[in-house]
Amino acid sequence: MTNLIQLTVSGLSLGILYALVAIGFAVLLKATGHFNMFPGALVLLGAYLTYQFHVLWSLNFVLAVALAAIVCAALGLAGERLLFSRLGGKGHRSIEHLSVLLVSLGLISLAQAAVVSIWGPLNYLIEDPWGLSLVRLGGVAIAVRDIWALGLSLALLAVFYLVIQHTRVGVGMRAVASDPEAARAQGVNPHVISATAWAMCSAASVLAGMMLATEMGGGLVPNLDQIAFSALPALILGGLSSLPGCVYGGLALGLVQTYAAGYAPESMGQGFASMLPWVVMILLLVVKPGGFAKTLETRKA
Amino acid sequence: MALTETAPRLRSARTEPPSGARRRDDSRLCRTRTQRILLAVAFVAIVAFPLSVDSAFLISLTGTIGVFALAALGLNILSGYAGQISLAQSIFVGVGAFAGVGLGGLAELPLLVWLPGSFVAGGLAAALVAPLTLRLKGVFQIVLSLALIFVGHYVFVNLPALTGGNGGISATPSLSLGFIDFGELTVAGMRYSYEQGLFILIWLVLAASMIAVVNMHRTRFGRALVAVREAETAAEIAGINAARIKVLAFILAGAFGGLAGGLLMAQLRYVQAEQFGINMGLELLIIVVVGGLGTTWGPVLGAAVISSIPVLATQYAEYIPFLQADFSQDGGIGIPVGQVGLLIYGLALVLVMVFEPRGLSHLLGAAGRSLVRLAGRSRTVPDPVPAPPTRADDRAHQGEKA
Amino acid sequence: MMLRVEALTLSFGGVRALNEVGFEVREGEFFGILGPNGAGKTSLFNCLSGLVKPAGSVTVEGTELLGRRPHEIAELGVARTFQNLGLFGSMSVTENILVGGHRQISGGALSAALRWPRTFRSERQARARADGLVDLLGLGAYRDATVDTLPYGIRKRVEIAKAVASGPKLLLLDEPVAGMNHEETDQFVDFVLELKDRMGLTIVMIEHDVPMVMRISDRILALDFGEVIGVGTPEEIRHNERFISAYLGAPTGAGTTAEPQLQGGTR
Amino acid sequence: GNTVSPEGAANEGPKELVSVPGFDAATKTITVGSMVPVSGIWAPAATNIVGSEAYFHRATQPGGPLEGFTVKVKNVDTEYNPSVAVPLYSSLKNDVLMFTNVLGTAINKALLPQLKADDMLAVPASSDQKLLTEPNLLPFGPFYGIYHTAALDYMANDEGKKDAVYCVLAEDSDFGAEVVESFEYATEKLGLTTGATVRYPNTLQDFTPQISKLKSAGCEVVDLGGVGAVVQNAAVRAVQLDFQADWIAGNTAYNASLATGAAADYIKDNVRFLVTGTEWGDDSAPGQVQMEEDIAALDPSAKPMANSYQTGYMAAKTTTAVLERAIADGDLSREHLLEVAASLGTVDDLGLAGGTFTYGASPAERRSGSSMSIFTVDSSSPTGLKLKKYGYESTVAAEYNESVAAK
Amino acid sequence: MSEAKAAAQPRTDRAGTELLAVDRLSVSYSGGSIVALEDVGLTVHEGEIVALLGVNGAGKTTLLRAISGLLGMHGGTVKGGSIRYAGRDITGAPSWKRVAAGISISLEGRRIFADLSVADNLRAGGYTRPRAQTARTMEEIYGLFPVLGKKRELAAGLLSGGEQQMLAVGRALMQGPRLLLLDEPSLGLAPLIVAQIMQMVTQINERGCSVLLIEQNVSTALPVADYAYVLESRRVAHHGPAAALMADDRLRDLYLGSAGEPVAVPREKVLP
Ligand SMILES: Nc1ncnc2c1ncn2[C@@H]1O[C@H](COP(=O)(O)OP(=O)(O)OP(=O)(O)O)[C@@H](O)[C@H]1O
Ligand SMILES: Nc1ncnc2c1ncn2[C@@H]1O[C@H](COP(=O)(O)OP(=O)(O)OP(=O)(O)O)[C@@H](O)[C@H]1O
Ligand SMILES: [Mg+2]
Ligand SMILES: [Mg+2]
Repeated sequence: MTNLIQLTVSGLSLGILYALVAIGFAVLLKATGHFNMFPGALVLLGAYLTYQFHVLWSLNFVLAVALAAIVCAALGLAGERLLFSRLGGKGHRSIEHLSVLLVSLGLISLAQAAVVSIWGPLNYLIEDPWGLSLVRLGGVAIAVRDIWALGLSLALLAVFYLVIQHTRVGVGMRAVASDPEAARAQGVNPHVISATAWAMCSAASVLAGMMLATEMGGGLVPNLDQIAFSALPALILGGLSSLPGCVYGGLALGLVQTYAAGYAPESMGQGFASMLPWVVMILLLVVKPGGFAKTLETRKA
Repeated sequence: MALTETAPRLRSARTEPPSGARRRDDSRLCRTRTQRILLAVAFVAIVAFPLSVDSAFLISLTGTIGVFALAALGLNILSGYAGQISLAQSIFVGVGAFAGVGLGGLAELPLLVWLPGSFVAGGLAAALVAPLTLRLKGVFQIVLSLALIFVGHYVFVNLPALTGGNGGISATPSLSLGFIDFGELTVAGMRYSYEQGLFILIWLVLAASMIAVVNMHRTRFGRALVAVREAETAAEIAGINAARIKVLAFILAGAFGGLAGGLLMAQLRYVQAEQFGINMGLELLIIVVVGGLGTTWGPVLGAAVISSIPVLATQYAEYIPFLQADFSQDGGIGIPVGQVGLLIYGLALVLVMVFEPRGLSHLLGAAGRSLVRLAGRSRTVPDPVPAPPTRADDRAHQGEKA
Repeated sequence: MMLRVEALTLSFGGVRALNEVGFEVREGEFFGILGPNGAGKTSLFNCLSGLVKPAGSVTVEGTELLGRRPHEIAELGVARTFQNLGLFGSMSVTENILVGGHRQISGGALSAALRWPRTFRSERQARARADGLVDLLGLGAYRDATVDTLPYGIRKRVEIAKAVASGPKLLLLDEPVAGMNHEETDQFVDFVLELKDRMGLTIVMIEHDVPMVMRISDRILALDFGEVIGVGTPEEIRHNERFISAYLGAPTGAGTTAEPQLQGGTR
Repeated sequence: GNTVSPEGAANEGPKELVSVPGFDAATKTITVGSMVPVSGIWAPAATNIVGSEAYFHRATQPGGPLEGFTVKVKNVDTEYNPSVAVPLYSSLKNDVLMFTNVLGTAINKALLPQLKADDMLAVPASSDQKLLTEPNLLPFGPFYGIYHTAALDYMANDEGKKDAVYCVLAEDSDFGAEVVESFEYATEKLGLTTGATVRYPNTLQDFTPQISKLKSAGCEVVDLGGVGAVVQNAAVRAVQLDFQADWIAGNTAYNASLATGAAADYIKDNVRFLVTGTEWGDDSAPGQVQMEEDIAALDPSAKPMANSYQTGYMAAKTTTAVLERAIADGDLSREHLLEVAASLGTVDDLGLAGGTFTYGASPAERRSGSSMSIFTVDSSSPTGLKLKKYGYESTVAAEYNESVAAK
Repeated sequence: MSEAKAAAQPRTDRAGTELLAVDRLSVSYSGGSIVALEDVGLTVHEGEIVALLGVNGAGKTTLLRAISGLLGMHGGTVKGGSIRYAGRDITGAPSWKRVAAGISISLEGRRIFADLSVADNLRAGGYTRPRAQTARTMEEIYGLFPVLGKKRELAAGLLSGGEQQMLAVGRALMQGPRLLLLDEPSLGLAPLIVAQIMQMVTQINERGCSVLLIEQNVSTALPVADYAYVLESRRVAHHGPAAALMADDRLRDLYLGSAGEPVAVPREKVLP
């Protein structure tokens, strides 16, 4: 029983980070209509920048994270203005999607290369304030870092939710994603929309990156961007662009993976636990091709 | 006022061709004599090239390019023509490679069995998963393809008898067709090494595959693929069974991937599950895109550039500024050579997508045409490649478009 | 009987887009459909072409269409155009028409890959037919132009050529002249009538251009709120009270000009 | 001389050497290839290039075994990717005499068919036992199983944990499988009580499920078969779950940040690292002092590193032993290099690689030493590793060495 | 009707002050290779309804794109001339500034946000206004097009073609515009709704909103318009008071299609 609770705690804390990364994707998808993998690079860069600011330049930890988030938002926005926004209108819509996907993957390559060139390939620690501090409840030990991860993520989500539901920006985002020209015709300033979207995306990604780079999270390694791929089932389980959906999806993903690692028998073969979320996702897609989101029917003619 | 005058200046460059000399027949393989001659030259070159270059490096590199071009050729059917994005082509390459290991390596069957076996295995694997992708679009499709990579990897490492598990497996398949053995080829008294013979085999297979794909693309099946990509409902209304067409595209993509896998296995003589992961899947997609989606030559051009860059960068690192050929922990400023591949993939992608989304194939085609024009030939040169997706000038009437 | 529709009912989550619709179209007829916006006209076409799953019965020359997939219906010789165009943007005009002729060409992937002579003969014949259509529609100047770059009016013509290319017996046209001016509309009428004669087509056409519909239709179906409010000759529909109030908003005089009354309706 | 060969070949210089690919007789320049993953997660291991260059530098100095020659090392970045490595190999093979330092099991396996086809000799920087008897490969140092059997022996006998419950935590890979195999051998031989065998995917970061399993199996000593940041990740969860056990880990699981993180105390108290050789600055092994001198001579700013320098150093030394013999024989052809490799006799490890490596008269007779050193992490040590015991000789490890080689 | 054929410069003897003044505007697409407008001049006075007529491809939509600042989205650029709105030069201003200044646009081809609900489409239409104000306008629009009110939570892409057109017009009204630009609002609408929209145009015009109305269907546009321009191959060919244009026989022949005289279609006797 304790074991189950312990695994649940661990699954949730992993899951919330998946959720954060998925939210980074979802916000961009909502605001631009394109599936952009660049948040993966922001996870990576956010963690390394935190290291740079906090460990190498000795800035206060919170300040370092905030600065990293700002730099990442600026990078994202620069990418949007210089690259992504120029990919539109160059052909069929599906080719536009492919362009954005591939350019963002190209940028992840660049980010990876840059990280190794600047900081080198060794493992580092970002000297986070939590270290190994624990809260023990009965037989269950919860890392303080996990509590913060959960709390900060939920707070961030609440803010995002308010912004999207209760400011005009939300409608503007969806309008731009649906039809950029028509959105402009309504007076939507796409620069404001993309700046907001990238700020949100960067906040979520950097928070996730920082949490992953803590000692409890596994430390700072040059392949942190891989989490971007691992979080994708969360995005799909949650139904692409709904923020609460991302949270459910992320938590479900974290739990499935952790339970599988904890309980799956050896006979399931090598790598079963890390593959299981993908199988769950495939099954879901077979049953409900639109994910668990409220699916909008589309009309064919 | 005649109907044809309603769009006055729109197409000023194009005039109604004289009724006698009109319309080109796109279904023909070679539209001009020049093209026919070029085709013949290409075949001679495939046989003559390996002997004329003495560099093992060049043979190995061009062999790799051929293999990747073949896998990309398959992916191009799916992503370029049918518009379905897949990062999972590497899995079918893997299936073909391991099928090759099983048939050609472990069972020691002849080339005529194991190579078609790789093709069939790739196609079968694709047929198995094709129904999954049918109902999915856009992001869902991309993510599903990622899922296939992970599931595929799981399957590979858990079939150690065939794949060697995580550790990989060696195989030395026969390259003999009975009357000729590409492994020890002798043509006109000249002896070819294993690598040289394999080069010929790879490029002959690639050439034959390209011709087959061109034939398909320019006829009913190819048009149907593109039509389904552009407007699925409209295509169905025209009598096209979209589901069938998509499954077929998937199977063909997998089969050519498998074929490439078989040849890769013959080239490396050692394959490992890890190789057929996301990196190769991405590389193949990048090849297709950088080369030019939905173009005939795109996969070859893309492979030539993308697959050779990391290798060339390492080979010639010392001559490239800012590169660190050697690694030591504080070896000064410089980009580690191994990162160059990543950097160039990234840059190539970004540049191509922003400046010429139609890819190298189009760039080269345009350059070629202007060269020909410079050479003073007034006859209009036909497009060397089937029309790639062009810019949508007017998306006005898209609303609920089928 | 070319087309027989019986008790056709289509609902979307409680809303009935079509309710017990029934009518018949005779072979060789030019059949017009009129009705206010949202009356269910396009939905009716969607039923006929297999895009939605209604209840009821639709038969073409005695063959039931409901339950068949769109491409199977196309195989039976039913072709349609879309209100908002269903063209393949990156393909040339000729290629679009060739796709339209899909069902008349033989050969699949394998036979094409192997350059099977029969397949390629069929290809060549299809191209000749497509060329004929291009000329017939005055699209010669645009033969190899990418459809996306064409003005709206030209695209509408390509859309029609594409539908005709399949050699249908029943042709469904959804607002073919919307966005065309009077002159182009006249040309369209000429063209479509000639085509009908030459190919022995049966045509069903949705259009809001009332005078035009009245002028060329043999019979007209009037729909409102998914229900049939009248079927008959143009003369009968012209005097159908329900049609007049639903569609034109006021009782009309003898003339029925294109000019709608400017006083607001109550719908 | 640094090399002791059966014939005791004197250092008299070459007789009538002719130019071959990779050797220029006019300038007496030898070119050897080196294939390392400069990029990717294996990049830290690529620092062994420094060790390799340091030894070649020494070897070509006056008095060195290759005096009068110049050795050029062509390093290329494999990215730890066989598809990259194979063409790179082809690009090098006509320019090099042989390969020194081919890093990584997968890369060695990928190159093996090519090496065979080309009669090429390579020194692998991988301790995979399957590479031991390949005629085209010339390994040095103990294979992974020896490390782990020695460690178990040490725990049971030297640290008095004979009655503890022993478990193994190994990654899902061939490497992990080798560790598990040696674990099973050693625990049986030593008559130890075993608990659980737990596996993990090598990308795993959160070890909660694995640690829970170990804990509930009542494990007291855990044999860790992994690479990369695994110790760190396992340790934080062990602390969280209050799992008090002794851990043993091989050289592949060490990284420099272990001594400084929040889990450093746990790691320091609970984890023993098995590495060959000795600690930085220590003179228990004669080679250590010499290697430090050589590195400083080449690059005074080089940072102390555990394990990787000595791997490169030993790879170069092994390469040099072959070259020296071949030069003495006056034949640098590939075929002859293979002949030399097949009957190299012994190569002294200077205390750096588990003892003198006996190559014998044929590949089947190859045996490494099985002398291990036990370390703990300590941030005050320059490399982060502090020596606990130098040169532990395990009988079980020696037996295991024999039993594997006999297969 | 001589003034209709006068130079492209508009006369100044119209009521009200100039709200929109397009002066010698030239526009080209695709980096200059396609010229779509040349030296076009047009004014809309405060309180006027101005009709803009012309055959397919004449450049009407292009002119509207230039006024609304959306040319860039289509690879078009202003090559010369200027656009003034309410006394300020807006030739290079971004579209959102123009909208904020009171120019509202209903685009050609509906361009509704297909995956947003009807209500969200309208909300997006009121993007530049405070929420409180838009709520009232929204109810007015539901009153004008009851069918939209009934389907306010439906995804807009599920509406019928005509309903979408109503939504597009309604969305443009959400702005509370000072100048309303309508591009073929009657496309695909039943005569009754066309009449209704025209009536609505006059109504909001009476409330002080100026309108620039592009129509293919001349007979619907001219009766409500005060003034009209006719574009013909990239230039203003005629302009004058709407009533005068209606009275011009020759113009009526050309654009109203008065008689059913069949035009020869070039065709060969090749049958599919
Ligand atoms: N994005 C574009 N790129 C290139 N040419 C264009 C583009 N948009 C319009 N054109 C061309 O500019 C000219 C004017 O087009 P415009 O759309 O303004 O005409 P219009 O008067 O609105 O016609 P319609 O009545 O068909 O809507 C046409 O020849 C058209 O083909
Ligand atoms: N998938 C759907 N879900 C909900 N309602 C739908 C759906 N498809 C159509 N409708 C509704 O059904 C009604 C009929 O639509 P339809 O497109 O058939 O009208 P129409 O007669 O073609 O109108 P128009 O002349 O405006 O094109 C409309 O009110 C539309 O909103
Ligand atoms: Mg309709
Ligand atoms: Mg227009």
